[in-house]
Amino acid sequence: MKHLRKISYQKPLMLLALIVIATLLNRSFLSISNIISILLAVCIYGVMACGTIFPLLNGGIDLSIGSIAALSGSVMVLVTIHFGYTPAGTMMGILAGIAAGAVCGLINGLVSYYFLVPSFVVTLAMKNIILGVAQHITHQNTIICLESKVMNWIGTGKIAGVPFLIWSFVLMFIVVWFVLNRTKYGKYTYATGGNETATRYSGINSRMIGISAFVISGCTAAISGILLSCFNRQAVATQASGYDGNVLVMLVVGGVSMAGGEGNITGVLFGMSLVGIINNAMLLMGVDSIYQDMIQGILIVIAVALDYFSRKRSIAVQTKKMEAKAA
Amino acid sequence: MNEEKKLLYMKHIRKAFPGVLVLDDVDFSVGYGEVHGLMGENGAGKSTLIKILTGIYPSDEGTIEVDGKEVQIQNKYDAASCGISVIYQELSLIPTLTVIENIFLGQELTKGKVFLDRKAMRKRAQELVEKCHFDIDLDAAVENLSVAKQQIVEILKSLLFDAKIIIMDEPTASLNIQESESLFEIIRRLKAQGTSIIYISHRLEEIWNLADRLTVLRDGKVRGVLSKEEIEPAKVVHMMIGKDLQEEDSVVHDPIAGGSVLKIENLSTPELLDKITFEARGGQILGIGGLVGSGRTETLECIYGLRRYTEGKITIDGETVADKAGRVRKQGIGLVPEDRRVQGLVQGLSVADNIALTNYDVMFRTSYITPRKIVETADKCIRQLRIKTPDGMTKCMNLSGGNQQKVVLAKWLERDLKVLLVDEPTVGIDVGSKAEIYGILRSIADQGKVVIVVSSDVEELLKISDRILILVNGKVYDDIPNRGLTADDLLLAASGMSKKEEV
Amino acid sequence: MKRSAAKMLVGALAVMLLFTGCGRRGAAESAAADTSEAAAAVTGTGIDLTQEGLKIGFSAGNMDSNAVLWEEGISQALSSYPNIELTTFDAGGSGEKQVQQFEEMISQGYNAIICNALDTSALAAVTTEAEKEGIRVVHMNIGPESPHTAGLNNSSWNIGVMVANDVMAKMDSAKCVAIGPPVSMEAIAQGVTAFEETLKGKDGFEFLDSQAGDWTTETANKLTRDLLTKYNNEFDVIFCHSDQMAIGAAQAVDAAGLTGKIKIYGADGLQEALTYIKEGKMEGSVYCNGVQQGIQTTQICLYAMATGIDGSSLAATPEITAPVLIIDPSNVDEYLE
Amino acid sequence: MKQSTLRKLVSAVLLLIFVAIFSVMSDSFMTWRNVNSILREVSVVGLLSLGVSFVIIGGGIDLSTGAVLGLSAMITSKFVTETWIPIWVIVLIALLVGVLAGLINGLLVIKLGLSELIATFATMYVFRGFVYILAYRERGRLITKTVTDAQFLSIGGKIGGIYYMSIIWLLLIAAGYIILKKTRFGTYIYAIGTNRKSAQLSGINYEKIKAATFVISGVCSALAGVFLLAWQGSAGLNSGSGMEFQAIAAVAVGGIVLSGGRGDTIGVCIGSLFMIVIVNGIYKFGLPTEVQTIVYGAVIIIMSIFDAVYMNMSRKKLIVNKKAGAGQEG
Repeated sequence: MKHLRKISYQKPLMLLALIVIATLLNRSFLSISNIISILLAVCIYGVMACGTIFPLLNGGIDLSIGSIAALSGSVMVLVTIHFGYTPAGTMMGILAGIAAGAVCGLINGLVSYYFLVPSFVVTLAMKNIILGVAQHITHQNTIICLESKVMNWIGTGKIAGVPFLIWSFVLMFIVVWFVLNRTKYGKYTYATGGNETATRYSGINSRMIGISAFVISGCTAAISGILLSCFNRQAVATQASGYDGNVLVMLVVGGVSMAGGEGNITGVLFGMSLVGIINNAMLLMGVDSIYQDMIQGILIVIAVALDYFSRKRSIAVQTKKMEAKAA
Repeated sequence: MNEEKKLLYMKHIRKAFPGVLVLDDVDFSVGYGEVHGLMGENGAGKSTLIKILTGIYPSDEGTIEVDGKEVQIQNKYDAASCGISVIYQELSLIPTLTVIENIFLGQELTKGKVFLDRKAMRKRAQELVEKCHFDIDLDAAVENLSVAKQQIVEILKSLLFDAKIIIMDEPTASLNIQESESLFEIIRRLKAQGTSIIYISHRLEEIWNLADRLTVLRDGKVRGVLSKEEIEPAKVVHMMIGKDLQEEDSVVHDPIAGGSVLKIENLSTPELLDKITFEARGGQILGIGGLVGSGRTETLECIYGLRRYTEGKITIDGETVADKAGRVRKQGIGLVPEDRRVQGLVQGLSVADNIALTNYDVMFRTSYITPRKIVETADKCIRQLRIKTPDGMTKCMNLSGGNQQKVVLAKWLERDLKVLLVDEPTVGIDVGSKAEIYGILRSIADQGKVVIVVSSDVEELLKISDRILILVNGKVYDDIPNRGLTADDLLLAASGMSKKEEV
Repeated sequence: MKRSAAKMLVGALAVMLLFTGCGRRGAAESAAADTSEAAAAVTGTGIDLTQEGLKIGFSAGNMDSNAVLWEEGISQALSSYPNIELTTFDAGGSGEKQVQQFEEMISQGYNAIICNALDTSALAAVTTEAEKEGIRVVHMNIGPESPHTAGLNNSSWNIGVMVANDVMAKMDSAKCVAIGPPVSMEAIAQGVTAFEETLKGKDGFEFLDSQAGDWTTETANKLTRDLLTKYNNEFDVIFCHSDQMAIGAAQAVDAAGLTGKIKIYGADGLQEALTYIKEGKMEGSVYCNGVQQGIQTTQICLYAMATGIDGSSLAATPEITAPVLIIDPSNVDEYLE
Repeated sequence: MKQSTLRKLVSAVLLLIFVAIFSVMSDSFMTWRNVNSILREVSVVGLLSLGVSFVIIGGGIDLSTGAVLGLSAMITSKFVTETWIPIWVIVLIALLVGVLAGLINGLLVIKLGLSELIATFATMYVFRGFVYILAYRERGRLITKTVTDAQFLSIGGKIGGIYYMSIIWLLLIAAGYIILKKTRFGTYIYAIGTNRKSAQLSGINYEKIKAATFVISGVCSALAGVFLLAWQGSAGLNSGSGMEFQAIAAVAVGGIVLSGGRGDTIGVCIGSLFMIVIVNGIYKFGLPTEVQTIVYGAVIIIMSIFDAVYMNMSRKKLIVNKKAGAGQEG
């Protein structure tokens, strides 16, 4: 019995429209270098989104990913400098950074699930706490690190003309797609997000699924913080501060529902490219910086509303069919 | 059939959804102060008829007459103005508001249009409570009330705008025998005061001792209107499912040699259970009866590892049962929970995903899974249990009660279980599917597996169980084979007055 | 009487600053000493600087690397006054928070406030209130219009003008773009306007575009990549309002293989910018010795505290323009640690 | 004693304990001037909390309050400096802006089906964009101007030593309590907060009530904008940004459950005072700036953990005696 996976054509159409408008207004929009520039600008958001989809699918939210990225970036740079910029030192730095992210994620998870505090409040509070810790270890300075060859390669290295950062997003995307769609953990995540009680009654430790979701979100936030520090060849406590909002927008625009249990990682591709294209197109079209935030807000509304109407129509069709059969 | 004027007439009601005729020329009438039963399989058009009466759906054709006057009911307010009110199965109350606030929700008494007149509301509520001798604390928050008390709030709500007709949809579904008894008392009192009741239920004995008249629907047509004397079980069932339900003789099956054995020794929990000890053998269906709150569900939850127990030993074939749900499942113990909508299924996921949820460890050795195998397994179960669903990909929320329960059963049939615990298997399920579910449970038992069924439906217990365990207030009261037991034996035992004391 | 007092104060301070210049600390202390007698008679309500329990507050709009240098300078200047306690308030980029912190310092009876203002007009009321309470207020960078003790004016305006002049000195024609501060940091955005207006009308020079950054390196990098695409690499100068952003621009230009072809200017004179200048990836950075500025401001404060000048009674805030210079490949070794 | 009153009493006592600690630790805390400046500061964030608490009780959330505050401050500042319109008309216009902002949020949530979080996140960008568009321009550059109209600045003045703003805020807290507890509209807000279907089944116009909560939030944010302008004399370009999260944190600390249907404005009052007193108190100890952010976050978590554990414990107690109750009955 072949089952047709219903693909909604709204999202690709909207992207296409934007691309056409932008190209008409500035021929060089479609040039290879500009496309790579757009991808480079959003790929770090993408890496973060690949991790933060897990808490969202569990019906929670993670506002602390920006601060975690700053903390992990700083930890990585400090450890690298401590080990004298050697490649091994940088590896140690990267591991330390990811460990820091995992710890923050674990705290988010434990407090949300053992103390039943809404994850919005927990991660909002942790955002401040982690920012304070990051400022403390960097003494509010910018720590530069130009000599680490590994960092420079990660930050600016290219494979087949495409920066390594974009490849790291592609790799992360494939891994997360595989986990969500082709592993038990992925299925358990969707089940816990849809109905936590029913999952527990099916003998699955839904609390562990929830806590591990925050640990994954913490780790990917750490990885994106490290990539950012390699790209900038420096670390500062206020880097990636606005990231949690944009990543949330990309996920929701990509069809991930705030209530949990719904949405797929493929939606992030649409969310990322939409945000990336809007910002790039606005600059190429000479839109004054003053209006850029506002236009982004309006386009987010349009994208999410389109998604809502297409889903509403498909549900209406399905329920009619069921009603006819049942009644 | 006396032809004196009736309170409500629904004539030639016709309603069709694209491709299906849901109500075909239905006539339905309710007299003044009459309790009118309405029965029919899920999908017989029962709920659609009620939705037309309460203005949620417009009818394609047909007229509604209330108190002799023809009325147009487009929405809830028209229904309310005609004195029609509904108590749905999942009650529509606001948990964080108090009883009074809930009673007057949508119809508050106000001082000058804006401010609430709490004193006047309290007085009016007190009046209603006294009139019907309810025992309820008007200031308690509804979330802290038992289901029975919440139902009283719903009834008060209808009486508030002196409803002439109160429609009750499966009111006793989550009530124990005592609470059902007091509800019937209330219904009789309302009848005496001249309020008519439309009583929808699957439990024939309730209809039998309450209803003055009964309308039976099947496939959108009225199959007959019976007066009180004409209501007999076999006839009604025939009208409902169009064929006779073969009356299995309730033969008592003995445990099959070599079947698995579940032993529970003095299981106790701090708040309720007290040294529960019993044994269940493969091949037999052990029914557990008793009142709500007597500890039946808690016992199942302890066995399945969802609830901590301070002392007691549970073993399956000699091997002690773990206390974590995940490991218990691997030891071959499954639970069909009480509330299938909230505990049984993930409504947003498809039938295939739900069935696979408990079987990933069986279906796939590594953590890698393939959607193809999930869909294949689902199709197998759908065919095996004859689940009515277009395909495996349909979301569970679109299925009827009976089909959802079958999906929950399918979740466990895939595994080679040793023990299947079932909590209220057929609540809110039509008679046809009920019979199928009993068949499924029997076939599981016949394979030498232990089947334990908790049920508040005395008829059900008598029909399917080979041995019956009665719990009273967390203690094992009686453990008797189901030979020649009758409904009142169980009722007496459940309330702790067994025959032995009487003699 | 008031007008002359202001003139005298300005005279004294100017004299003091002539000696300090950039980098030579020693002269500053001696200059402060001989001018204090001349102005001591101004109001006579001065505080004895060795008195116990004196408090100075440093209100930073944003604890960025620049503010850290100022803080370093202030604490160095106070090293010879152990009895004076320094507290730093970070407004974290929020104008309201800075006002609240200002009121906090007033209510705690601080003796002097050194401030790097975010929203100048929002601080106008509290600055006057502080001065009335006898608290000496010195604004670094740009201060509110309401008169106060002193304003150390290395305002962004000068930075913009200086970079424009440097560009005109080194090149006979150039197309320029700028990456400015976030849209909401209007006070600091003067630099970009100054840069634009200095170039306007000069033949051969054209100001193409200005984009609002967010002080981060990665955003400046993205904006530069997009500007390169927009004008397909046909511009010669990028002026960034901070070294952080200049480094981002330099990295983007480097990645596009145009290093050397495009001159990149930053501001603040941070060490890593100097290394970029040394490597030829950046053309120059407007250097204002943060630590030195901190020291100068504190000395003006101490001087005002000692002489008890009531800032609010002055006709206008005495402006002290701290010398600012451009570090480019020619003098980078002098400042690179 | 009802569970919620007990809960509020406990957090009020905790607040007094902190106040006692701070006044002992530093003598400048308990001075009249400091208390007054705290009360004035609370009135701005407290107004945002009051507005957003209506939306939260109604089962939603509003991230655009900070931007609405900035927009209302900018519009008021432009009207005061550049037109002769009487002050009370200008304030009215500002409140109308708040109403409009609330309607837009309500429209997006109800008609376009956006989740509250994303709808108000998007409108936050849009309203902030309007602040930039309406800002003063000088030589093509945005600048801020000081408002010097004495009559307008009198709004920021004092009467009997207490600021008008604080008095008006406390009055609005009381008004909010009355609306929630004493009017039909208030009961409907609780109703839609917990169970949308039941509310609709009882004939409550879900959409009208939901839109009304957003309008209330918009009006409160607009009024907060007017107060901020009167207090600081200038409408900064990013004034109010970040305050929306402060307001939500204050509401959470005040014991109002984010899932809706519970809590009242007394909790909002205590929560807002709590946050400002803590922040103000931290300054007293002259802690380094990063420690301040850590303490701010820690307070939110500790209070919410206390709240969740308390709520859980009392619910467990209820279930146990409910079961016992049912047992006796059965």
